[in-house]
Amino acid sequence: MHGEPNQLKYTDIHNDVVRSIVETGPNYYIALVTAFALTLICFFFPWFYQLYYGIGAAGMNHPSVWGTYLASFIFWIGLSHSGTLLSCVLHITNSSWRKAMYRSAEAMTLFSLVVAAIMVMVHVGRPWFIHWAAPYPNQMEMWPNFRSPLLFDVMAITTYLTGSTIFIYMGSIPDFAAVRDRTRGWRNTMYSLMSLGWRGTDTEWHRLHWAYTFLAVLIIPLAVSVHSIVSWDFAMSIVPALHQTIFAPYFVVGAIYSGTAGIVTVMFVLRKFMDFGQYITELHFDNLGKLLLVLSLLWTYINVVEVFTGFYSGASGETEALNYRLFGFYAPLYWEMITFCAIAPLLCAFKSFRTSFVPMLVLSIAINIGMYTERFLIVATSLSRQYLPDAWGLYVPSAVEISILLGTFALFTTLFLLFVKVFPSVSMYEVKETMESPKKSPPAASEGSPA
Amino acid sequence: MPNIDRRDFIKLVGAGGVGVGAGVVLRESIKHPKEHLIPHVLAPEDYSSGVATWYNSVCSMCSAGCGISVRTREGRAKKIEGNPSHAVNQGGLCAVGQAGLQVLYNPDRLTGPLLQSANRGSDGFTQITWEDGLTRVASRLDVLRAAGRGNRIALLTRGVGGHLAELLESFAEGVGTDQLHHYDYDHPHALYAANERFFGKQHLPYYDLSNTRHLLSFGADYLAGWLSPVHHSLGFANSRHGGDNRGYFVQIEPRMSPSGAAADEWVPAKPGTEGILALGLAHHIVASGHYEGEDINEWKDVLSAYTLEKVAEETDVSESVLRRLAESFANASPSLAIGGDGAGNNSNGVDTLVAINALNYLAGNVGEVGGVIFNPDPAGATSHSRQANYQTLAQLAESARAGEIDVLILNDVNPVFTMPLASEFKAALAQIPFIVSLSSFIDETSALADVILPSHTYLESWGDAFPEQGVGFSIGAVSQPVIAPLYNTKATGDIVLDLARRIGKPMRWDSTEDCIKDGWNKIYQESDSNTRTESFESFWTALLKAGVWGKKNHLKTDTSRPNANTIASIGVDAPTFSGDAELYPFVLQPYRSGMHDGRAANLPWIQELPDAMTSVVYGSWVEINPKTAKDLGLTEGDLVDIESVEGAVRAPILVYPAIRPDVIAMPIGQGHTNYGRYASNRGANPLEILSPLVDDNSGNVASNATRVKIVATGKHVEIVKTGGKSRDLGRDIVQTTGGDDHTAQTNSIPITVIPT
Amino acid sequence: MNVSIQPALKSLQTAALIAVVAVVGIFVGYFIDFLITDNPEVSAPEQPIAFSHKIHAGDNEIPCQYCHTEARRSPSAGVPSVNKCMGCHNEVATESPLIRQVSEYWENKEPIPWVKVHDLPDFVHFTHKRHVQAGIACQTCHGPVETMDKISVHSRNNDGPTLLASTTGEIMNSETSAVAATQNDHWEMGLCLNCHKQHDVVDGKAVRVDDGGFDNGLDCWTCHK
Amino acid sequence: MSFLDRITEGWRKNRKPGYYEDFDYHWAMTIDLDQCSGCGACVTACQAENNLPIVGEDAFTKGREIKWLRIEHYWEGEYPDVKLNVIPMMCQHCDSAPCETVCPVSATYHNQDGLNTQIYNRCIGTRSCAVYCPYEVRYFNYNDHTWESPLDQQLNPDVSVREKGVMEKCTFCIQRIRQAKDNAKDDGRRRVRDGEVQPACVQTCPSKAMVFGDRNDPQSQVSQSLNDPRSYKVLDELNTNSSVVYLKKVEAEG
Repeated sequence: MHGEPNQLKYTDIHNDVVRSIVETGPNYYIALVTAFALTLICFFFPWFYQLYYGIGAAGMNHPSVWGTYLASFIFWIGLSHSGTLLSCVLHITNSSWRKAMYRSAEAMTLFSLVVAAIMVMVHVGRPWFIHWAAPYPNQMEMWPNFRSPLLFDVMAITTYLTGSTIFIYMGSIPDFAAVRDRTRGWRNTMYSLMSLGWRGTDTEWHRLHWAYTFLAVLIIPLAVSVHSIVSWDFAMSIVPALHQTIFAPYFVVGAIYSGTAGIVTVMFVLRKFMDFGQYITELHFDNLGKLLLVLSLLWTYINVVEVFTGFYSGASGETEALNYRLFGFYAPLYWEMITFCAIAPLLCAFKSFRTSFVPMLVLSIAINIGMYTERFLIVATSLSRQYLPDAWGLYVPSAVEISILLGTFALFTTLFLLFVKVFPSVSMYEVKETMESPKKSPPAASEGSPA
Repeated sequence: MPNIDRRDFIKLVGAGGVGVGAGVVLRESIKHPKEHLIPHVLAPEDYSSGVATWYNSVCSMCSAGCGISVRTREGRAKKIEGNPSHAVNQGGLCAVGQAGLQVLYNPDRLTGPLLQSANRGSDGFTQITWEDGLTRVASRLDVLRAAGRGNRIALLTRGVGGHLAELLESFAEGVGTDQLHHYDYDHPHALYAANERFFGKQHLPYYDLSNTRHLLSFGADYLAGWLSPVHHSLGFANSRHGGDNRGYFVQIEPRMSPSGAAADEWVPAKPGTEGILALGLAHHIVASGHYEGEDINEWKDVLSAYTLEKVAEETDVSESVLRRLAESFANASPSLAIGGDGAGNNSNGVDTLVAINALNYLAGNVGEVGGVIFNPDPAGATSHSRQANYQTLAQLAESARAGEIDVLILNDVNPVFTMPLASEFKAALAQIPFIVSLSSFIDETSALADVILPSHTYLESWGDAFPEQGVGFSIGAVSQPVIAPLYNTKATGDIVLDLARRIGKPMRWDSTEDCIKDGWNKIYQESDSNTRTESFESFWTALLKAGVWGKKNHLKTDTSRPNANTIASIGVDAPTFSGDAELYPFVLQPYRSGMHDGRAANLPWIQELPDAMTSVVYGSWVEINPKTAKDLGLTEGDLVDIESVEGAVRAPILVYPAIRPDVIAMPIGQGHTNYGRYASNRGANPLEILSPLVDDNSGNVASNATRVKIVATGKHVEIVKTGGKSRDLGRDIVQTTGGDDHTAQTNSIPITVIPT
Repeated sequence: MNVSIQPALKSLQTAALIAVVAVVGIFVGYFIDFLITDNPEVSAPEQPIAFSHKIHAGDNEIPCQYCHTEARRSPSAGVPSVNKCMGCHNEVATESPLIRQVSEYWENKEPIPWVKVHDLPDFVHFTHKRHVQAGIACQTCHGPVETMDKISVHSRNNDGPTLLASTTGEIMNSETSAVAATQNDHWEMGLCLNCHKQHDVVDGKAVRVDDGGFDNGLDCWTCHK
Repeated sequence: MSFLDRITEGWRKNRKPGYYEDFDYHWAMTIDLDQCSGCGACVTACQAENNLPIVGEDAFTKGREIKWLRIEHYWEGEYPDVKLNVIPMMCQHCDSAPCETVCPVSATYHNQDGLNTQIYNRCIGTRSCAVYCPYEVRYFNYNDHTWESPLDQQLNPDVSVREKGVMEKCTFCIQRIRQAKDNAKDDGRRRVRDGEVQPACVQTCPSKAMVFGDRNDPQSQVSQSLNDPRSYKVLDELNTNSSVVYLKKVEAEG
């Protein structure tokens, strides 16, 4: 390891980051090709089969008409949360430790959202007509149904996707410029275009900071609303155990929780394989560990409340749904979720745990498995135990569904692997801000301005 | 503008070309494919494309004879509905009746005559021409007839009523055989025998459910299969709608049937003791002074043995329940007791049904509105005298084995499926040198034929029906073709007429239509000349249009009194069962499910119709009491062998809350081995393992008298059913109200009441 | 150090041009196909017998419903039976080669396999009966069939409010008739909706109003069921 | 009508009781559970009339049957005091239907006859309506269904055959309702007579347990039946304002 970050020179940062973009070892290609092949085999081929055959390729039935596709959708939306949201909150609160990791966190947001949007396409029965959910004038004189929570969802996700894209792009402009200045050939052309002619003048810096902060403030309520709206897809129904006021905060907390865990995973990977040891340090893991602890307590609290409300309601539908979730067919999954998401994160109370990388990685993966289970349970248990007992059913995912679920991870990985070769995955200029200014020898002009 | 060099130019041209090509392909691909508009050459008179035409006809899916209206569009039958003006069903129709369309459009239908060119029972059927087929059959028949050995020809047909029965009769006469048998598995032989013994009439009377206030049903599943289920449903509904006089329905049977579920009270008496129970009630009625007839002493004598204590012990029904039932039955007016199915299919079946007749007599229900009403003689022929019971078929098999049958003609009948294995019927058929089948389908029996001359379905051919269980007065209906024949098939009647011509014994009709018309001409001639239409042709047109004909000739005053001998002969023995009670602890009750006797199993709609009680589709199951299941350590879906002395069938367990612990039940209908793609190799046929225990009084097999044991196989299958959890969990989904509430009901919906 | 975006843009010009050309090409191809196949001369499918509506409905002024008798009493307008053709052509133009073809079909008792020109998707349940009875001229949707030798999908009618032969044979114009000729080429939902919004049924006839409202067949189940 | 007006109209429609009194019809059905024997004739009638697919055994095993009308079974008590209560369950055509609000493309909405519509060709298959429906009477086409020739010749030409990815449900036999309206217009009548239109299930019911008609007409059979003291709605506590009303089963004393 190269030691503490403040012993780094500005040049080192540039070199490290540009190297990570320009120099591509065979390992990267192996990883990329593998990920892409897996995406094709696990995601696209089953999906094409499903398009041809119908949703029947999945395991859904009557009455469990929703399945893992929707669970995956919520999961990826949830994963998307921490990225931009966390980045915004930390930006506004001026937490300097965020700066090394926020770029990859935001990328995670972006790609999770993309995957989530694709999951919507996978989920619906006739994706070739999905554009009907968008409001546009047409000869049929038909508009979408503005009362539908699903339509809110479409709107919210599109907005969030747009916001996140602008946010990550804007934050990267100075870094693009930096890369532009250190590359030539087609890369130079590309980064010239992407940096939009950034020169690093004071005015530009001023405007960037202003706009960046403005966007950050704007995105926080947006992010909260997106997952609230996702929760409304369920909470606005009258299905027992779904029709609950607590659902919006539950989903938001769950989203941030799983997203934070996701960041831990991604940071570990970056640190390990991209050689970013100087930038992503124990400090980051320590802080994220604290955050995980707080979120897990919040999440547990909401779960306890949910169980209590169901128990206390005395309504046959609610108690049966609760009983089914806790002790029914899917009960092992429920207790797995409790173990992973409520009990295991308590380890974060120990500093020694928070600052050790591999245990944190294991924990973060466990949390996300638990959180996926949570989403699956929300969909599966509630739908199979509704009002009319004679219409109760059972839902077990099919091979196609499981394959597509795994394929989404491959898809995400592919996108992320492409990302790290295009975007500087650590924000150079912001990392520099956290460093002490070099007093004696300011960087030569040829090294460029702080950008 | 950038400098475009040669290379760039080629790139541009290439891109443009690909783009244009893609555009053309795109537009071509979204175009609609070419379709044709095929007009008529000569449009039929009543045809209008896009407008439905309705034809009235008669349902032939069972023997109830419901009137149907068939909706046709562009010359294709689209939907079968009940004929609202037909007195039997008044617009209603059961599931099987509606699925008749799938008999017509069944993908497994035979499209032309077939000749078995390989071994019998194999798939070696080859297409032949009608000429070829008819010649082959006629030559065989002709040889026998000419040699005066016509009796070596046997005819076995599905129960056919009306003038078609006459036609077959005439054919049998022509070829010189008396071996003409109509065969329906569920023909109520016991009921005929009991009525003959008690009332002196071998007829089915009309059971007036509609007006009765108290119904005791001994095993008769009157809503789902017994005699005329649709008509009984109407009567049931009408009785239920009586406001203050709402009818009270009691079902006495060991396994709850749909009628039992619909009843107000279900009494699980021991199997086979229904008659004893009836006599117990009769005893109480006589003993408590409810009956005051002249022959009271004779009744007292014959019933003395049936005290309530003794009956309670034998039937496993508590004395208080018996007393209450007897009291309410005697006090309600009118009341009605019916018996059949389960109660009639025991070793003491006829005695049981006689006891039930006696109960009706003692309660004063005979010949009364809301009781047992005698139908006038049907206007057309009925087939009962020709109906083959188990003994007749066993006899036929015996003759076949003895080499006394040379030719067997089968018409749409499947005894190989419905006869117990113990009868060795299938093996007997193998001894017959030449078998010809007129079925529309290959089934287990016609698969054994040498020649198959496929007949039309009932929707393509002429026929008529005079439902015998009737409505209390004379009724009849003509079955007319509603669609031009789909395939190269012929009407049964026409095939028979053709054969008769070929063997030099032409009948007096040219065609089936001719025969039916001729028959109706007689009815027309016999009708009251004051009220009838001016010509037969106008009568005929009106008949086809209305789809039904009726004559108000109620037999109101007829009160058949049993004589002293009849009374003295009343008595029900304890039922006997085949198989040792120790080794075979359970009594098997094969019951009729939605598939009728199995003939509807090849209709996908019926396969996909969830069972009325269990919501099972596509398969067989074994119903078993929860307690028994627990004792045996079995749960739903456990595959078991049901073993009787005669053999075993394999089916999964279904825990059924409403069945006696000492009884298990299986639905009839599945277990076909060769009956088209929808029925073959699906489920099990419980009839196979029945013991050939015959009730001598009816000559029919006592199908509820076989003892079995359950042998677990250790395997487990998923029973395919539509329901989830069949418990309400206090959610008040089906709400009920006490006896008082319903009396306030005044806005009852009028249902056409059949005048009696 | 050049930080301007211009050089990068320049170097991309060729690639961008290729992309633009390809995309434009798709539109061009689509349009070319449209031009070729949507020309009435081409798009009108070859019929088994070269029947001319111009001769029958135009020159000889035979009312539409003389042959398409079902139109006023059935959802489908119906194609006349071969018998109907022979009804006249037993006497009329019996020697014409085309009529010979017809009588050949008649003698063989074979139907004439006409090719369908106007087609609605299977999920649209249009009824001729109601529209004909409301006094809407056939030409409103089918275009000036009486001028066509060959029926084509694209019965473009760009002549403005033309005189329309009504279903009963009398002539009415767009002022008196409820419905003006449509200029909409495509039988798409918008075409139906436009008309339904602008018209109401008074005494069984379609009458032009400003806002037909929801009652007037704007319920989706009017056509889709 | 301005955009705003349309929105307010939409709100009014969902809020105001008796909204449908302004219109010609408000279709409703009553089912007398005291007369229903659960025989299943209605199930087959529905299947025949509405082109419901023959899904096959596999689909049943997976729970993918399509039965717009099904019979639900509820056992009560244990042997020997055991009872079976059956109830036909189909789309209740709720006036405050949860499914209508959730469809993002308005493929299901309430029409002016008080019917809960389902427009197959508009449906994109989110299946959310099926989740929102407390009666679970919406059925999804998990794949394209085929009718083995010549079974396809039975298909009702007045009803669309649904493709994969589309939700479907009971329509109260809208094709029959429209046909009846059409006939009324032919006869120069403004209204359909009571009893002139019957959905396939009502028509075929052997025990005449079902009554269908116009609730706006106080003289109609169904209006009278709705006033029966035994009438109740399933899951009424959810305030769905359903148009299918059941009459309680009577538990008489022997």
